Amino acid sequence: APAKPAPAAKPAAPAAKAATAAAPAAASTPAKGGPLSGQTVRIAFMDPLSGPFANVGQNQLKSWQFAAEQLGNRAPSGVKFEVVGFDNKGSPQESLNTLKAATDQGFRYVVQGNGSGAGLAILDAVSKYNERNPGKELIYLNYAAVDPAMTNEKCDYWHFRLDADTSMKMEALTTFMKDQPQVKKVYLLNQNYSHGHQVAKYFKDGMKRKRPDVQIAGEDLHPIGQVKDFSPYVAKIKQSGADAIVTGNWGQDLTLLVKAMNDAGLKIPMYTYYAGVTGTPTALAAGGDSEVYVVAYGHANHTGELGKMGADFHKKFNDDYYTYATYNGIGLLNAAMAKAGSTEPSKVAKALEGMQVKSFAGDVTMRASDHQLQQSMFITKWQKAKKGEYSVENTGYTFVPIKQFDPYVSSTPTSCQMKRPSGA
Amino acid sequence: MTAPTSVSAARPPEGARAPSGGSVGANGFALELRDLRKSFGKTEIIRGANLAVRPGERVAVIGPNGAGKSTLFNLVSGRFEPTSGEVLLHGQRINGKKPFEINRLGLSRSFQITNIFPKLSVFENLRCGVLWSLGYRYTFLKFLADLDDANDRAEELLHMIRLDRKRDVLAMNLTYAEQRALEIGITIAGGAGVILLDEPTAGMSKSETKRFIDLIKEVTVGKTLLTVEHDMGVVFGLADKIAVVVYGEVIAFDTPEKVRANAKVQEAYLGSHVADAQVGTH
Amino acid sequence: MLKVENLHAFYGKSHVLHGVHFDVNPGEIVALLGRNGSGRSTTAKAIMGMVDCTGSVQWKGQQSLGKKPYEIAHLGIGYVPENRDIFPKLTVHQNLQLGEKRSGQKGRWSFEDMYTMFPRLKERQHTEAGVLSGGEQQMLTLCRTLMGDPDLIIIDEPTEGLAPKIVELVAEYLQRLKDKGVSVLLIEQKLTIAMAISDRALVMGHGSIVFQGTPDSLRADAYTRKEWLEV
Amino acid sequence: MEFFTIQLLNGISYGLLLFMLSSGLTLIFSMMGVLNFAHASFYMLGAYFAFTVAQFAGYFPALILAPLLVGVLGALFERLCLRRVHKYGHVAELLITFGLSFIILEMVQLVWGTSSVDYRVPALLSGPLFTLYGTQFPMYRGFMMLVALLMLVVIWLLLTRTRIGLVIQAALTHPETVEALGHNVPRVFMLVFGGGCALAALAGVIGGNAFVTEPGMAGAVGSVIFVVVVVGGMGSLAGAFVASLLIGVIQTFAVGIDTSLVSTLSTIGMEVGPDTFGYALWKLKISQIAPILPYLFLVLILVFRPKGLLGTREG
Amino acid sequence: MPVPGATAAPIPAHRGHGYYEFRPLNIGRWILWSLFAIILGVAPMVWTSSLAHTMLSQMGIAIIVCLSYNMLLGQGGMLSFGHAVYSGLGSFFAIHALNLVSKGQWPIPVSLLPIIGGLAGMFFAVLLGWVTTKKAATPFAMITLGVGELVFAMSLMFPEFFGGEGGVSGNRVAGPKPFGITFGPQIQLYYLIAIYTFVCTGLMFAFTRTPLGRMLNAVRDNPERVEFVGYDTQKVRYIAFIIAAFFAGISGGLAALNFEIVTSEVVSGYRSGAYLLFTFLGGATFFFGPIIGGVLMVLAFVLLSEVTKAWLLYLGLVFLFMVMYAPGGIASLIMMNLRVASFGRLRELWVSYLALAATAFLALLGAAGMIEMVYHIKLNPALGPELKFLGTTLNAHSVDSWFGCAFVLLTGIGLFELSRRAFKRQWGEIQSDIEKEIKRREALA
Ligand SMILES: Nc1ncnc2c1ncn2[C@@H]1O[C@H](COP(=O)(O)OP(=O)(O)OP(=O)(O)O)[C@@H](O)[C@H]1O
Ligand SMILES: Nc1ncnc2c1ncn2[C@@H]1O[C@H](COP(=O)(O)OP(=O)(O)OP(=O)(O)O)[C@@H](O)[C@H]1O
Ligand SMILES: [Mg+2]
Ligand SMILES: [Mg+2]
Repeated sequence: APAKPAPAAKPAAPAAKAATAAAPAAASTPAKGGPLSGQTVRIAFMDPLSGPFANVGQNQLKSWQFAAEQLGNRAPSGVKFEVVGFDNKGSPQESLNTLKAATDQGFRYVVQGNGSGAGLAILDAVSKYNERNPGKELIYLNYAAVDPAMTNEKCDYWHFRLDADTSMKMEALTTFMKDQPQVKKVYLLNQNYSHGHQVAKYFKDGMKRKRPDVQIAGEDLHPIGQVKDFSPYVAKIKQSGADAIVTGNWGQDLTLLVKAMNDAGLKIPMYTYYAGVTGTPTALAAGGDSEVYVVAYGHANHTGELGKMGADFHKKFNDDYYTYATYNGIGLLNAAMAKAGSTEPSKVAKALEGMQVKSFAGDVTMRASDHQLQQSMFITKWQKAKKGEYSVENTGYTFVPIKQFDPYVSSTPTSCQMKRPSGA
Repeated sequence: MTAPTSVSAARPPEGARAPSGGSVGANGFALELRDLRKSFGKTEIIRGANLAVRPGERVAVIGPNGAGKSTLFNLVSGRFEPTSGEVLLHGQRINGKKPFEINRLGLSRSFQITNIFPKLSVFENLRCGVLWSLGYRYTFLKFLADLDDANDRAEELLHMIRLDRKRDVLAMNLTYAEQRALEIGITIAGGAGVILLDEPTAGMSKSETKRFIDLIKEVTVGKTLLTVEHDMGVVFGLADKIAVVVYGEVIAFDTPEKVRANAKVQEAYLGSHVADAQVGTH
Repeated sequence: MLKVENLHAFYGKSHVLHGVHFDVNPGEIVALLGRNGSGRSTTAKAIMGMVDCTGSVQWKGQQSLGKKPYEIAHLGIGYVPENRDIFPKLTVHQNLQLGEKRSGQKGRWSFEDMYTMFPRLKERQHTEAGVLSGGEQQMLTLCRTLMGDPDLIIIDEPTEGLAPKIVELVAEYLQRLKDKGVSVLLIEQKLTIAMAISDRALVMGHGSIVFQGTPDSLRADAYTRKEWLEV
Repeated sequence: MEFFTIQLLNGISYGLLLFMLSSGLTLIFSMMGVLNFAHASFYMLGAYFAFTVAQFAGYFPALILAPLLVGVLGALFERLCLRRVHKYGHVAELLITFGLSFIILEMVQLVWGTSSVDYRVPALLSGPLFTLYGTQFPMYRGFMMLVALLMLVVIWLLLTRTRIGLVIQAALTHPETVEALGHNVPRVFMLVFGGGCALAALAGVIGGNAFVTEPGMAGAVGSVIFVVVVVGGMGSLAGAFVASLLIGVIQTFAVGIDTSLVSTLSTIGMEVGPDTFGYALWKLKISQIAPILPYLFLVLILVFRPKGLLGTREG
Repeated sequence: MPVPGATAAPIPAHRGHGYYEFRPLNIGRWILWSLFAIILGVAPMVWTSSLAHTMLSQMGIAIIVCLSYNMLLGQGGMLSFGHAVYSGLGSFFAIHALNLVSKGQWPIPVSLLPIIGGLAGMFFAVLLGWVTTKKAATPFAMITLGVGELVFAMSLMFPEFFGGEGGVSGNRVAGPKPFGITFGPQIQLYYLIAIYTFVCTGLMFAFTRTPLGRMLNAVRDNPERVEFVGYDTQKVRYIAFIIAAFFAGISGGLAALNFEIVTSEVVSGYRSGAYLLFTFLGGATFFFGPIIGGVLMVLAFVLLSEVTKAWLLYLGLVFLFMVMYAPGGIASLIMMNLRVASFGRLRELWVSYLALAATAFLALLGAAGMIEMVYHIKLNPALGPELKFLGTTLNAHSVDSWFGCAFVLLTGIGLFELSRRAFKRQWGEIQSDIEKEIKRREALA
């Protein structure tokens, strides 16, 4: 069913405004230019820019714009990137509207990350759009939506994930925990929705394989965002005799939990996914010392180019640069465009498959079978920042890496049966 | 979605309007109270009331303030449930029934404090009163405009209560007297055979009261009527019989002449000279 | 004591009072009569500052027009509204409490006085006023205003819905008020009682005063009675 | 026993916390009939104001100043906006507070940013108050409970020792008549609304650092405080108090109950397996729905007792 | 209840049973409905971008759901905080049905799926409605709040049915394709939605003229009296609740087709809140108010948020001022002016309107300029102080820009106040003239 070509009747109001974001690239940029020099690729960023999750979205938009400015316009392709924010309010349905707005304005690249709900909606819509509008394909770069489904049963050719999915993170985490002999009884506390279910499931799977002796002292699922007081859970955890907690909680469901544990004086390690997200470190710091570990594909104390970018970002925005996927995202696009010799998404997508580039922690590869980036994982620990360490959110605390795993460690199999467009 | 049709509840309006006063119970009474009692908390307000009204009778209920007249009406019309005793409508026991069930059995009432549909027009107010009795129930598969019988009946009522000119005025914009008239209109709209009116003329001037009494007489021809009144002019002008309620009991039920002569009533209620004076001015 | 001059009142755009003049002297009962809709209640509301109006209302030599109702109440004018605005969710006693302008103030009247005046209210002291019978509510409104210890009390149709015997009682009590030095502006429908207890009668028609005089002169004035009172 | 005692303590302290959050709402909702959807926003304002004041003057001055400031803002809002719409009825009142909550949220984000702020419990009040079976009971929690009780006493005195409560309730039905009896009704309304907002702010000052001070904090307590007020019964302070404690205790104990309908059914010999229709529902454990039990409670109470636990009217 | 065209026509003197009346207002009604149909038909040809098409589709959906919400709020006086439960469950059932159709297990044409949504909404209303409608007023509002919260929480807990975070997606290109209509292209779907919108609007309007519709108004105004004219108020509310849920479900089903994905947000409290806010904004006292509300809802969520980051602030302010100055919503403003027009007095007002509009625009311009500058400083400090605002460039750090905006704002406010006073006087005069005229006509009648 051929769709009517949509003449963009509506003027692109917000596009112009944010486009100015890409100021001339910093002087430090190495190796300027490339074969596609002079071309500009406009990327539509779709995440909540208003409402309760605006803080995260705003930070991530700045990160993308910053990365585009710092890493664009240089070798190998020389393409200049422009990132424009669209406010999807965190809602899947609104994401579809912003997607329409973006396509009307001629955007061909979409980035999104904040929430798998919106992510799956975009994945699905992009797929349908590309099917119904051949020649005008879109590419969706997912930098943080971690539902494994997106690279498994629901995988799609036009979707590329830069973050590591829940199962990969859990692979890294369980590998780490297996070597912690003091961990014998683990309590699983998660939000009662798909992400929480997955964290619990992959943990149990992983531990059964790696340390069958570890007991599950207890398992709880609580409604997301509804718990104001975690002390009953803490009492339950204490009663269970657990010596570690694993949780995929984020936002106030995480900070309130940590606070409640501090209050009750329950000092057992917590293994988390999302202690580093905007706002959470501040809340953690206000709650006092606690033993919190985070599993992620990056950490606050990188050195080298990324470390410098973090420092510059902080200087410029007085905010933390923690969406390191932007670094890989721009890097991958840049390389793929050079390889394809074009900025045309259909060609770039093909080039992206199996693409390997240098990243801040070794090489990363975009696995062709499911479009999941294979990358190193880190376990970091929340503690007071020593001199020279990065003070996260100006709290005086930092996440220090205590373990790095090579990409193969966290690599998980995929059930993806990728449908590639003919000719790709 | 239409409610199940229970045949017994559907009353043909013509029949109801015919001067029969509703059907007659087994024992020949339209409305009967047997040792009716009602307590609120510890206080017993109605203490064994007995009353038997024949079809077509016009009864005035009088009594001191707080004697329980309105409460009696509330018990009969289903607003409250009796603590004990019996209420019989056409010989059928109705205690504990819901107001709408009692209404469907042919009893309708007005309120001491005006109780109409303020944001509907006068005509709509009346039509609301008519609908159920014509069997339209909860239907949403027919247009109001097509219900000829309901519309005609509402028009007729409109004319009866002399509000033709105010047909499309919102009820809340009517004057007090007009609202009282509308109150009566809604009460008689359903064609019930037994009508209870609670102080229908309160707040009206002499001349208006007079007009109003005529109106009530006219619209309740052939029906059983019970009305609470403090205005002796009205009482004696309207009633065939008077029931005197004192402290939750019916202490007398007789013709006006006999009641007026009753010493107990005089003492409890009338307070000799005011009563005379009022009756005199009428 | 109360001097009303050239009072005009409006409900939005509709002009209801057209230049009302009258006065009330200390210790006097003045009856304000008239047909339905002649503007008597509006006059009372205008004095209380509850409707838009122009003209002059002097109370104890002071201009009270333009003041807020609660300020006027504090000057010593009490008002009993016509539609028994009792507070339905409060108990009888609480209703009376609200009548006091300051809680626990000592005035001419105490709770006990009220309860002896209408024993019925004492019985129902702790019930919600909303369930009171019509007549009981009427008694309550009267008492509630008295609790504020006014020097002038404006009563709008106090006998409506009262049994004949209670009507007599109210008449009696109004006279007692007068003995205690309270002036009364009585708005009434029931001519008999109004004429019996008032010192002076005013008749209103179409928003202005069309007759002023003693009850006797009113009784004698057949024209006014026919034209303006329709008796 | 140990578990029971600790959970009871947790339950009671959470209940008191709920009461603290909702006391201002009880005042406004019960007295004025206004469903103040911006209540939680005033709570948030209190926390942010306290955060800022505490930076300059310390925590304890903030404890006084922030509620005062917010109270004044609330009174102003009543004076300038709410009062005008009173005559249009409850829905209009509700919607205007809805609008206000948007505005406050945006303002807060403009002034303090979209992220959380570092508002900490003062050193004096941090640390454990006592230790029970090896579990600490934090001092700040004790402080919260104390304040909640103080709020209860103050509101109770306000309502019983003054006639403010009577005046307002009377004014709900007949404002003109109340004025004619000599009461300055508009001022009382303004004071009560301001007072309710100040109470919300006080809860914010105390809750802000106990929890997290962030723009989402208003939304987080948003509807549960309505549950407290409604379950307790409109117009009943005691009801709100009882409801708070009840909800606190029930919810806390529910967390500890890991039975589900499946296990109950199997004890009576009915086998429910993954293929049974609605298995997802049957296998739900009580502990999993603990935090949403208040809503269930709300629905049940309203169905069986629309007046609420100790309420006197239906709204 | 005063619906356009419902206002009284003089009753013909002879009312027979023949009903061969010529009621002039029926023509008006024909015109209105034809206009509505034409607008629905022509709109996508005027606004042609794909965003516009999806927005128009969403408007149709929003119109249905707001109208259905208003059955409760405006006509029945029931303030619901949980209407999204019914539209949302309708969405879920419709999308599951769609997937069955896709798999070839259900031989239903896609165009009828919204009805499945409607039936699902209805089913849950039958189930939950009886307890919900037991009482009106606050207990009703709070039960809907509670049920809404419960259903939303459940929707996240049961990925089996609700699809977890990603929701349930489907492909609307499924089943038989009569006349080559696949509903793949948005425009085809738009016309399906337009037809549903037209029919549902018609049906809901028809409902207001039925006995049940009228009794629902009566229940809103005075439930007690309703009991004494033979009706069970709870049953009236209950049936109306079910019908409203049916239409809500239809709109949910259409939304499922439009987005081809349904996530738990569709049953959330935010949704229900949005229905309430925009129904009110459009005008709950008039039948057509929610139509305006639905259109505004889509405009606000989709467009306003794209135009400015401060959109929530603007939305809050709009509500504040609307509730204060036009509590009857936009519909009431329209009706007030229509009334003036019907007395031939609208022409006198246009100068005032022009003045009001111009000055209000000025004030708004100033205010918006300042708001945008504040947001710019706050959100984009790194982008430098300059921002584009309606074609001009403002500098958030320069006194000039601030002074300029403040000047524009203050001038605007000052002039607005002047013209408002003049307008108010004029309006008052016209109104009192109209009152007099009405009285005069009444006297003649
Ligand atoms: N729901 C109730 N709860 C408690 N007491 C009640 C209730 N309803 C009525 N009463 C009391 O019952 C008594 C009788 O009231 P009722 O209204 O029947 O009197 P009435 O005879 O109509 O008097 P009136 O002529 O003054 O209207 C009153 O004292 C009243 O306070
Ligand atoms: N709130 C109002 N808005 C508009 N007009 C009103 C209002 N109240 C009263 N009126 C009109 O003002 C006129 C005088 O009314 P008022 O109530 O003063 O009369 P009254 O002499 O007290 O009569 P009643 O015997 O009915 O109490 C009447 O024509 C009435 O219709
Ligand atoms: Mg009575
Ligand atoms: Mg009067």
